Amino acid sequence: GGTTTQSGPIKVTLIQGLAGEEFYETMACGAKAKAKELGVQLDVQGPQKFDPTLQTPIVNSVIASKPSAILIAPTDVKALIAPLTQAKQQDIKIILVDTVVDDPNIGLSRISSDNVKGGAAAAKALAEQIGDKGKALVISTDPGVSSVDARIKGFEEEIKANHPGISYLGVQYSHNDVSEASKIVNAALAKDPDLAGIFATNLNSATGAGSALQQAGKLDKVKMVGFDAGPAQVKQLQDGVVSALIAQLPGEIGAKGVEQAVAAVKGQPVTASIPTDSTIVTKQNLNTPEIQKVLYKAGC
Amino acid sequence: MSSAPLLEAREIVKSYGHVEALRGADFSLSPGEVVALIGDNGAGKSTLAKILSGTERPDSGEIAVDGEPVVFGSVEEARSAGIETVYQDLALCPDLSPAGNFFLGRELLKPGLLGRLGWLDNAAMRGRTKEACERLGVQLKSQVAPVSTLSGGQRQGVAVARAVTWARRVVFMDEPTAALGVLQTQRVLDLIRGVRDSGVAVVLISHNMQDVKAVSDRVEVLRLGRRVARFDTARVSMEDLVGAMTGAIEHENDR
Amino acid sequence: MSSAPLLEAREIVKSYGHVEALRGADFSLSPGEVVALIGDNGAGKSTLAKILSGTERPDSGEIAVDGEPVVFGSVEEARSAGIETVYQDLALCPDLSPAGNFFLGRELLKPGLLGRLGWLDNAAMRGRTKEACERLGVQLKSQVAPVSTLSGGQRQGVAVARAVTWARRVVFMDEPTAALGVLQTQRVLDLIRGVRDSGVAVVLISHNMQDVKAVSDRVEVLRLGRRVARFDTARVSMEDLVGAMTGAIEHENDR
Amino acid sequence: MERVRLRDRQVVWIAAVLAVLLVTFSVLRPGSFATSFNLLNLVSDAAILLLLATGMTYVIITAGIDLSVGGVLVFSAVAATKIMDATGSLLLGAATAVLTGLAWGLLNGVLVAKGRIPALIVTLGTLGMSLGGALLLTGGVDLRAPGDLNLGLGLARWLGVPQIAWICAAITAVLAVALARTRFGRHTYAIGSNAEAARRGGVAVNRHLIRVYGLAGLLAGLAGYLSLAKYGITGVSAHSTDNLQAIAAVVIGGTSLFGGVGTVVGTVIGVFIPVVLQNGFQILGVRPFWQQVVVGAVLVAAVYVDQWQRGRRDQ
Amino acid sequence: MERVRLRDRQVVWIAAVLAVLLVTFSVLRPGSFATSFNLLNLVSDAAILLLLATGMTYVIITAGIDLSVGGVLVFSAVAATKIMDATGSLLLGAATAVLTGLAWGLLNGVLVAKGRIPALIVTLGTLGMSLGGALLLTGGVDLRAPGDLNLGLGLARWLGVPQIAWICAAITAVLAVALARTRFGRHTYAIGSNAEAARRGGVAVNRHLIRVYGLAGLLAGLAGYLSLAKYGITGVSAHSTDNLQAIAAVVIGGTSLFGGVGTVVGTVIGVFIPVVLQNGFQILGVRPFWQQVVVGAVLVAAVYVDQWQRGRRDQ
Ligand SMILES: Nc1ncnc2c1ncn2[C@@H]1O[C@H](COP(=O)(O)OP(=O)(O)OP(=O)(O)O)[C@@H](O)[C@H]1O
Ligand SMILES: Nc1ncnc2c1ncn2[C@@H]1O[C@H](COP(=O)(O)OP(=O)(O)OP(=O)(O)O)[C@@H](O)[C@H]1O
Ligand SMILES: [Mg+2]
Ligand SMILES: [Mg+2]
Repeated sequence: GGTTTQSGPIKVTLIQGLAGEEFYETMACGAKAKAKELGVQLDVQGPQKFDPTLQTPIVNSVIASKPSAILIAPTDVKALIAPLTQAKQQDIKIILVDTVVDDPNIGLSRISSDNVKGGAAAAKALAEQIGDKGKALVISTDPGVSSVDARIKGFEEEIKANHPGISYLGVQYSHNDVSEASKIVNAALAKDPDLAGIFATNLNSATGAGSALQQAGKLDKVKMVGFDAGPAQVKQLQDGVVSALIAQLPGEIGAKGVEQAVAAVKGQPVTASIPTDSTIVTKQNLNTPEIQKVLYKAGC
Repeated sequence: MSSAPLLEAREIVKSYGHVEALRGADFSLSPGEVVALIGDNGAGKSTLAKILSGTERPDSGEIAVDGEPVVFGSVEEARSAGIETVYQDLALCPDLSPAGNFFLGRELLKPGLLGRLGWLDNAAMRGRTKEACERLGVQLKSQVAPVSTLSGGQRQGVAVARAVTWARRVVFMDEPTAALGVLQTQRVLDLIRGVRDSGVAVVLISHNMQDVKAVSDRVEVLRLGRRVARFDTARVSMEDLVGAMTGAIEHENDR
Repeated sequence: MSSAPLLEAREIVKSYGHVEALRGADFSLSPGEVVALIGDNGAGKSTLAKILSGTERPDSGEIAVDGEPVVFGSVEEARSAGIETVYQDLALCPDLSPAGNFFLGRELLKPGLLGRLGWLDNAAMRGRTKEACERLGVQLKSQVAPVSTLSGGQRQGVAVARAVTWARRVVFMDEPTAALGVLQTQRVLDLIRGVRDSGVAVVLISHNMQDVKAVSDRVEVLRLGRRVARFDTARVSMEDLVGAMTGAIEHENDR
Repeated sequence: MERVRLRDRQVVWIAAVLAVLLVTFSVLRPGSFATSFNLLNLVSDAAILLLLATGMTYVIITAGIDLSVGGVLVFSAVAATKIMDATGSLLLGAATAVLTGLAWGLLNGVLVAKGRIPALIVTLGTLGMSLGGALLLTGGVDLRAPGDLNLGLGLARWLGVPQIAWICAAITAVLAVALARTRFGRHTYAIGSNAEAARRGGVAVNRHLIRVYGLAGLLAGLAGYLSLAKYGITGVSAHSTDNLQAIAAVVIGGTSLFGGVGTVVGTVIGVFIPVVLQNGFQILGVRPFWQQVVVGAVLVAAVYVDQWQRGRRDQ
Repeated sequence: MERVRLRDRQVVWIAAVLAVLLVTFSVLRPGSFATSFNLLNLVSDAAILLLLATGMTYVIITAGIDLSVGGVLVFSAVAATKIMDATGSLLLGAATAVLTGLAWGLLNGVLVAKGRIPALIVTLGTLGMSLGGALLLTGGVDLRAPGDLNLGLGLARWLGVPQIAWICAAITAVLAVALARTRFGRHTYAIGSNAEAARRGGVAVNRHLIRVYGLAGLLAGLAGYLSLAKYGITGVSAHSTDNLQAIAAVVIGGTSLFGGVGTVVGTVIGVFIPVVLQNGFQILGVRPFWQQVVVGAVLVAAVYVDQWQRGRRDQ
């Protein structure tokens, strides 16, 4: 794309990976706040599933509405290349947030969180909670959701590499349904009464699993690590349902994304790659200012 | 015709899309008489019966009960005017038992609190259904089997018994004996006389001229959606009836 | 009875759950005759007709065509033996047009390549359906309206016309005139004679004794799932027929 | 008309399938499957779905369908949470959930009965509306239930069985009896069997349909409240398959999608068959993907056994 | 029996609803909505769903239903990818996808027709089996299509319109004509209208049902291949709502879930109405949650307009 400065109001559209999820909603909040600050117009769109076949039509519609820039969390590294190339051809600036695509020519700036690392952090946190030994189970949403798969991958690799004392029971899929997650944990407890730890890769899995543990009176015996740090998850942490959370920085990603987008539209220099980290949140460190900063915001 | 008609229809028009089922049909019925409504296939008899029993609404035309104009917005309204109907397609719920159909919309409830809660008195309903059907000579082998398993005649028996039981002023019978056996047909004809004698007027739609002659007091003839003739049964010949139905004779102008 | 029967059934038993519809029924039909199958409501006439036309399978018993034992596994098999049926419940597809029903399973295709691809020749089918119905005196106001919008008699006309057109050896007619007008009934009776004269045997199930007397050569009587009597129509009185149906007379032992 | 007929005898058959499953798993894993711990969990996991499926049974018997249950559940839970957060009263929350559910249900009913719009479209529409509405109310962020609801009703037990399970069981039992024994139930069957005949028979078809959909909505609202108590969270993204699960349970239980036949007892069994399968296979250690395959296959087989017992129909 | 009857005139009405939507959006956003770029995208987004919905139209006209389409699509895409990876032949891949889809469809058909198991259960079962099977084959990880498929067929255009859209349009057109004009179509209507009457009329009901489900499966398989070409991945988690989307399109298009009536033309319109709505609202910048609400409401309204035009039925 060119670097011509644009006249008229700058219009930026954020395309989430999944509408209505705390991570992406927090990202939208961060982006909105920044957009307001910079005086640009921000629209938010997102598919109802983390799914390239649903996201692609949205990208196409957004292109048709001719924004100056698109912030997008691509739901697939390959599938989104074609529609984003179309966007690029229409001289729309593209900033990748959270996830990326395989084509290095797409995305003037990439502000990514590393889910593999996040998964590894979860493994470390869980290992610490259960004293590096015992049986550990992963509960995920659906197979094939790349961001969550990456978390599982990081988790598995870390356990296999560095925690030989933990016997890994594998993944069960809850289809993002709380009662399904609850059923899974119930069956797991029936099968392995000595279950030591659970990594729940998203909120609904943690909720269902937590409910099952609570019903079984096993909250203190089975430790759970959750992912993301929205208000609901923090409450779970405070209630002792989960013992640790892996927090990414969605709000910051959103804000930085808008910054970069505006810079790109104005023809100012952009930063090609901005990695963001994940943080382990526990009951102990919850109230420290650094941690308070990374917690996701409840709506905006 | 003397005496204020119990039920009267004037200039009823009803079209279904391009098909004009009724093109200004008239009809009248006096208290306590049996009127046969006859006509060729597709003449509009069933349509007229449906309109007069509140199942269908006419496009135009007037209906009067006891000389008062009425509009039947629903079956309920016709029923509360005391009108019951045996439909040609019977209108039974195939998955319900004979008793379930017999008492449909008028279920008997248990006495007391249970009844207040809507508790059905199935035993009583079965008993009364059995009785009513047997009065017509229709034997039901099972009281709980759904009506979809009954023979054609048994189904018709249930439908006839139902209408006759509930009618207070008029009962329309659209080919009530079409599927009935000889004995059962005889019983239905007897029943029609009995019903008439108890003060309920009967409209009999039938293709069977013997039956019409045997049981009716008057005959009204529909042809192509219009009434074309009316006769006193006692004074009409079979040939006249057939002639009027097929269009060989037109009588209506004499009214 | 002399001459090898065209269709014969022996000791047919059929139960539906607890209901014994047929308890060892016999039946026989010679080539070129019209046999009336009569009986009370629920006697098992329709069930027997369904079994002999391949729609239902008997629990036990034997069926023979031209003296050869056969098992009708499907309607197709009975049809290929030349047997067609007018069912009491008509068995029409309510959403198809009269022509669609008339030619159901035997659709006419366009000539040439299109036809090979299964392309329907709707115009031809409509034409022939109209013709066949009019031969019975049944007028269809629209050729494309689905049969669910037809009057009861019009539907029956379509069903009768269909069976008669396709039958090669036997046609079962289960109360074919129940919904028909006087004229149409007369036409059907004429048609039955015509069919018989063209060499196709007819089984007429009817509750109308006039019709039975008028058209049949022989009468077989079912009662409670068994054949209880057989008569030559010419030599039987109305009283005998009614007596046999109602159980006042038992004849079967004379065979 | 092909109508599958459901006789009491036939509910027995599908119950037998369930019994066989229970026995098989118990024999294979006596120490894990057939424990009171596990069986109680089964019941408690199935309880809330049971409410949805019971409402769905009524709807399907009228030859309708309700795809909106999951959305209505979530919306009711969100509304209840908002009210409880504002007033602090759990009872008001419960009332809100039930009434909100009822309102959505009545909307469905009115559109189906008076608008004569196919139930599938109506409830697909209200599914989108209620889910979207819930997301609007929450901004897409899950709300937490008040702690005293989650720790109170959510954990309370009577005789060792969770109160939530008791509540669901009691309501299901009442509705099972109501369907089989009352005028309301009779009219439900009549409408599904032949709506025109029911209308001609004097059943107030429209009013009844509105009530049936209202009932289904009300139950979904209550399910929302109970789910809030049990899981402590509104679960805005967690109920997208509730409708199919409930419909499947109803159909497994022998209710025909064409209306007119069905029982709540069948539905109860239909709820438990997939739950037991899933639980059993997980305890057996079947891999998750294989679980999906096998559950699918067993489901078909289970219904086949039932169907086959209903009499081999002629070809 | 309440049966909604579909006359040609009535397809015109739902088409009018679509036209009104198109005009409204064009007026509101002439520079964005009514551009050839956007309209082409609409067509291309709808193309693959069109295949599924066309197959579903046949199935629903027989009074059946097919919930398995999404699973079959994914399974076929996975199988095709495996074959293409092994052989390098795109053509073999296409054949594999189509044949795999056909096989699943035939399985559905046999279970429905011969097993007399309700179609909902059968296809719910095969949905689980095919999805589980696809996951087993892939280990739960999305496979990527060969680059020359994704960049070839996936991007190719004729006259400016994506080849994939041409293919889908051509197949839909052929099947629309086949349904309306051939014996195969006639038998499809007959079975849905009254299966018993069709059987008595000598239609080979079982064989025909197997073919219809086979056709739906085949189309799902082809859709899997085209989706592979278009998106470059098998999308193992991406197709769980395909079945409802397809069913909704069919019903919006005026096909009755009770069978016997319907047209492919209606289905085509039914596919486009939600797609246009979504696209239009996205271009208007309506927030996603509001979109859900509004799309739901407009859907109901659209069908209501159609229904209402079919004549206000008496109460
Ligand atoms: N729902 C409908 N839709 C369209 N046309 C209809 C409908 N009902 C009836 N008709 C048409 O109206 C005309 C009169 O029908 P109706 O049923 O009243 O005749 P009928 O006199 O009862 O005949 P039959 O003696 O055969 O029962 C027929 O031509 C029929 O096709
Ligand atoms: N599908 C079925 N399921 C259960 N019972 C049936 C079924 N079909 C028929 N029956 C029973 O079998 C008996 C005989 O029925 P069938 O229809 O053969 O009588 P029919 O002689 O034709 O009587 P009608 O003159 O009334 O038509 C009846 O008692 C009926 O209830
Ligand atoms: Mg009539
Ligand atoms: Mg009979």
